[in-house]
Amino acid sequence: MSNRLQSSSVTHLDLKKVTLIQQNGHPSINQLDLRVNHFERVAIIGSSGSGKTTLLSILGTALKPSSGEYLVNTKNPWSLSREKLRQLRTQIGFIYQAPPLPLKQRVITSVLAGKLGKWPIWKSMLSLLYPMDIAGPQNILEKLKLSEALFVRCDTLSGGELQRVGIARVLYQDPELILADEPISALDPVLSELIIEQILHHQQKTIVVSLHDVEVALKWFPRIIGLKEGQLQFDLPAEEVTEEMLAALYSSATVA
Amino acid sequence: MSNRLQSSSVTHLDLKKVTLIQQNGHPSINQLDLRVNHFERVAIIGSSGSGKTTLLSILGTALKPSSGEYLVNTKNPWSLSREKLRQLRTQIGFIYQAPPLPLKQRVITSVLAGKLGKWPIWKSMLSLLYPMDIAGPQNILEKLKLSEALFVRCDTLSGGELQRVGIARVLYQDPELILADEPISALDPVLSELIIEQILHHQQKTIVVSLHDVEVALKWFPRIIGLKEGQLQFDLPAEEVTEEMLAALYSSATVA
Amino acid sequence: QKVLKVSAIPDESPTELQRKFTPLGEYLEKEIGMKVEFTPVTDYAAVVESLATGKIDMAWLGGFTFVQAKIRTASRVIPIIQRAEDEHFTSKFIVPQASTAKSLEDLKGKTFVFGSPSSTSGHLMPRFYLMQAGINADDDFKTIAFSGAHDATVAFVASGRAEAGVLNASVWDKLVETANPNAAKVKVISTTPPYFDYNWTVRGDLDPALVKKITTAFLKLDSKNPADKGLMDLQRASKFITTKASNYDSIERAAKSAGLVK
Amino acid sequence: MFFFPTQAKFKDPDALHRLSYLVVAVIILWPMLKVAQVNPALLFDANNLKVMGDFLKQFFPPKFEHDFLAIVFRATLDTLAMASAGIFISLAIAIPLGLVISQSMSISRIGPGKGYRISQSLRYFARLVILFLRGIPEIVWALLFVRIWGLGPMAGVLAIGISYGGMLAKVYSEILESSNTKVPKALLLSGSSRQLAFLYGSLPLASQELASYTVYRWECAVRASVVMGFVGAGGLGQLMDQSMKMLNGGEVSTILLVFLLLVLMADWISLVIRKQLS
Amino acid sequence: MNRSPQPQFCFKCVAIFLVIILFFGLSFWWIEFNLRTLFTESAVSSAVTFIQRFFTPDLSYKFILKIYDGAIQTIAVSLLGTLLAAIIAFFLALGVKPASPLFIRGVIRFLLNFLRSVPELVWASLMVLAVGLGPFAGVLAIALHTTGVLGRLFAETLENASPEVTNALLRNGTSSFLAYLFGTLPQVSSQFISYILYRWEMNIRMATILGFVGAGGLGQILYYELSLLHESRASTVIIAMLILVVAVDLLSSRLRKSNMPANC
Ligand SMILES: Nc1ncnc2c1ncn2[C@@H]1O[C@H](COP(=O)(O)OP(=O)(O)OP(=O)(O)O)[C@@H](O)[C@H]1O
Ligand SMILES: Nc1ncnc2c1ncn2[C@@H]1O[C@H](COP(=O)(O)OP(=O)(O)OP(=O)(O)O)[C@@H](O)[C@H]1O
Ligand SMILES: [Mg+2]
Ligand SMILES: [Mg+2]
Repeated sequence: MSNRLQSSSVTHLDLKKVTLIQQNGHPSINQLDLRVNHFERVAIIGSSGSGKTTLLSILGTALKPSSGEYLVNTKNPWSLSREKLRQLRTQIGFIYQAPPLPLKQRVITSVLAGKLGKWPIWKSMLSLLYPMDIAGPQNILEKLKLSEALFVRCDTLSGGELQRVGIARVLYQDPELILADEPISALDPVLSELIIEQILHHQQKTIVVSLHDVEVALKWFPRIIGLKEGQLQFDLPAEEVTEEMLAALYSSATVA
Repeated sequence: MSNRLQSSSVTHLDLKKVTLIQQNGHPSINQLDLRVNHFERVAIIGSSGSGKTTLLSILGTALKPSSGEYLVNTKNPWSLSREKLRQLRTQIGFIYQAPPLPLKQRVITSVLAGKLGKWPIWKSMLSLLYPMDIAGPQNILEKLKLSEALFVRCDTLSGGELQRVGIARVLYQDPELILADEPISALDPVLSELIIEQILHHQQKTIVVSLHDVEVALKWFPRIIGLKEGQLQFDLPAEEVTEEMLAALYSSATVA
Repeated sequence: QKVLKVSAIPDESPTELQRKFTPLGEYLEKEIGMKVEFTPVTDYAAVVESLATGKIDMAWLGGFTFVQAKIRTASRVIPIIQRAEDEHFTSKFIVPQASTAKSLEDLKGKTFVFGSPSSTSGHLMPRFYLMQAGINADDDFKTIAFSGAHDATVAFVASGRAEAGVLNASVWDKLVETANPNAAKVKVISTTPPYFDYNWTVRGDLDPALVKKITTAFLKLDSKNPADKGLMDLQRASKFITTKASNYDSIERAAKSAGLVK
Repeated sequence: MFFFPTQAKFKDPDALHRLSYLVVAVIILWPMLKVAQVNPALLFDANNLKVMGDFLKQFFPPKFEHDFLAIVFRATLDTLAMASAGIFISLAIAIPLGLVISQSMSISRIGPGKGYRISQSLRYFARLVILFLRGIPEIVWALLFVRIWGLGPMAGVLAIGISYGGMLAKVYSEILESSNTKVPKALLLSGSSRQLAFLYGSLPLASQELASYTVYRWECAVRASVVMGFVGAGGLGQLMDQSMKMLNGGEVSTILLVFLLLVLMADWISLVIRKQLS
Repeated sequence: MNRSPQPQFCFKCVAIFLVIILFFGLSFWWIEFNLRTLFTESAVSSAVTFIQRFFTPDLSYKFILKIYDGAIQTIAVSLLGTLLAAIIAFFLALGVKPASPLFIRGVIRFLLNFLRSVPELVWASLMVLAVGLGPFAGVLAIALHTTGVLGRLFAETLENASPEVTNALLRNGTSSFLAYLFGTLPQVSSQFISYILYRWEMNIRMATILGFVGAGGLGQILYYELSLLHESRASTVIIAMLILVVAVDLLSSRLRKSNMPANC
């Protein structure tokens, strides 16, 4: 087991001249070069439509680059065998802007689903009848201030609560790479801090997060990437990001 | 026509000891008293799960109070005739946290849908074949920096773009009362300001907005309502809201 | 072999067939000292198929079905018995009472209903004689349909679903005798010349001794004997006689010229 | 002018597209009306109305004689058993095949380039099998099986099982594809297997529709007994076939009532299942 | 938050599963289904010889021409019947939505159930009386039965559609019919289309069976040739049917995948 995990562990990510053309011809990511090192924490900022979600999807092997190369530990995930890629994916956790959960499902099942790739199949199947792990999800939901919701159906949750369930699933999955797309968009300021803290909690994880809240980004992330129209505008340590840079970054939105 | 609008216009809103018990027995709103005057601009803040969405839904006649009274211009909307209530609703615009749009619909149709309550039926039906008004939506999308998306399908939009389509629909609807539930949660700081500006643009509208971004709330709204566990924590002019009050407001989230 | 499996082409409804067969089966059981089992079938072709594959031992076939079975099994089926009536069988063309049609010629352009496509008296021979009268069934009728059984054909025409139809004389006579309400609503406008029809056929590899016993049992039936009379009336037979394959050569020729066999 | 604002900037780019669809539809449909000899006037033709009225009159009253009811009851049980057994076989065919051909849980779609060809061709092969199973009408299957295994329920059950298996597989996959595909996709992307992505992602979304469709198919299988009766597979259908041919209206209407009851029952079962699943 | 924190073992799931298994078991027992008889030597050999006979389809020009005519008629009958049904069902399904008055819902539900419970073959014999023998009767018979089927399928799909989208429209004063057109329909249109197309495919087969009772088309040819034991010709007809079904299947997946520049 530990052997298998090792073989598929995520150390560093490399994007080399990556372009992603959408089906309708729109280039969401354009000739992007990027390297994310092991255990690094990166925040992506940029105006609406700049390609943040798309970039994260490429990193998460959800979208295949139209051209250019994406390498995980020097290997192209798209040339891996089916089973190898599956194992790699168990080490990638994606937090969605709007969590794609079946609303009729109970919270605990939705959280447990994070471990489907790692559990033996019988355990996953049995969990549909009776949750095979209650303490684990309970624990994580507690940290996200949502422990009472454990056995509740997802459709009775508020917007922020639902978002936290999506986060809980990924924390429960316990991957080596966490990709989070605006994980705090529906949360109040205090909870936001708490959640960011939880996501960043494990030192042994590589974490890439897209954020609209620049302050939060600068406060918590040592490295900031500015995206504009699918291209890298800047890629700097948080200290070096200036007001002008931010103004220029978001300016397209007011000009276009 | 103008007569009809007048009869159903929204001047002021009154909540009297309103309680809303959810189907599973959870009280999302608890004994709330509130008055919103004509043309007033109100921001609701509060931690996740405090009942902001529920309160807005009650104001928007989407949820019926379990007890207490809700009055629009001194009339209880739930005692109106079906047709009267429909007419009243054409004057209420609701901006959702996650815009409930059919993803396969084109943006223009989604925006046009804002006027369905006001247009004669033949015009609405024809719009399915050929949009009966193109300039109007075009105009509004332009203001929201989204004019290129006019004829695009909603499922090709980014999170922030989709949120703006939801806003465009309500602006196109041009109601007298706008209720917005975290309208800027998926938007970058610059766009956020722009959108808030657009929502507040018409002086002749009553506007109630729920927000997580306290700074934006304090900056743009003269009146701030703090909600906590379904109850009114404070209801003050923006100038009078202090740091301590905010700390207390969000504290539940860290304690509960 | 302990059971003799028997079937019949479904030219009438299965319940009717079952009713007709029960006394005959009992009689045969007694005569040949062996259990006789009747399997009703609703598809003509299935009888041929079952006979060919040995699923049944003996079947009541129409002339055309016999020809089909003969071709399918390369002449390894043997016709043994037929009714005296089957030597000069006819079909009757019917129209509703109110119809103005008087001859076959008048049926052109009308909707027409046959029995089953595999029926001798309900399809093959009428088609053949229509051809002789200069009417091509496929082209000269507005629509043709297949009712599936002779009594159903009468029902089709009586109810107005079709403007004309054809069925075998034996069933027609029975319907008239029993004062069937449908029969009262139609009238006969034409009758075909006589031809050979139904017979009892056994599969070729059946024990000859058994075949002999069966043949004798049939031949022994006598309508003057009151015990046999009921049974024979049900079969609408005055007398059973032996038959041979060559009796059906003319039907085979008719089928060939009508394009029903290749 | 009013319909089509002329300013270039304000033109609906899809309008032409849609217009062409409309034109093509008319071009196809017009001759179809001719071929099918559609003539609504016939419906109101006095003579036809009378003929039909006479026919309908025969249906009343339904025949409720004790003997006949006993036969009908026995036939109903036969039909129910045949339909259920057929559905069981078709489920055994449809569930695996439906999962195989459904794109919404296709790993190769989101997943590695390698193996894409293989799984894609596997999918095409499965589609082909399904097409073949359902492309041949159940009555042809039935006739075929009758000739192979002889008369009796066996042929009917197998015919229903095979042709419905093909249909269910297709419909299952379409239901799965038209529900929210992001949910199972998210699971696949976190490394879960296809089967689990189905159980945890797609099933909760589509379970109601899948269940109600299955019940509906079962109901169809009950009705298919009419078709099966045609080849002598027994059951209600065969009774109906005989009564119909003999124009025995009372019997037909009794049998129709039984069908109606069975349909209502299926509807009710479906409702209960959907309630349970929601 | 007051919630009931209980991990429940899903006894219901197990119970339901057992009931279903029992039900199927009983069915197999009742019809005396025996797997062994399926694979007896004689069955297998007769299956083989029987199927072999189908392997030389009759491709003579004259017969193909006849099949072509039959196929066109089958397409016409099934397509028109299905379209007619789809249009009627579309409106009837509207009436069954939970929001409409109980009485109307009841009446429509019963109507749909009734239409559907009468098999096509029975409708066909009725329609033959109404409009005479021929394809038009087939169109009507298919339309009547299919209306019942599609009405039900549509209604259930509507129930499953997310109410949020529609409610959003109702809440800004849209009438319920328009909310259906603009909110619900785009969500379910692909499911509707796939049901209609799938039903069309079924009706092609049904038109075939109707052919057995005189509605013309491929079915009548098939019935005729099968009865006359002309397997080679029957196999040509079967191939033609397969081609039709493949065509509809392709069309169906094309339509579902295309962006349907509709407002849907
Ligand atoms: N349909 C429902 N059934 C039961 N409980 C519900 C339902 N909808 C909401 N709740 C509960 O009511 C409370 C208030 O919900 P509401 O959606 O109003 O919160 P909110 O203030 O909008 O939160 P957020 O900022 O997270 O969107 C929450 O605790 C939520 O779990
Ligand atoms: N499936 C798609 N087809 C076509 N264009 C798309 C598709 N998905 C996204 N786009 C376009 O690609 C661009 C980038 O989209 P993306 O979702 O990455 O933006 P984003 O930075 O995440 O924006 P937001 O902050 O609004 O979520 C947008 O202009 C969007 O319209
Ligand atoms: Mg995004
Ligand atoms: Mg909310």
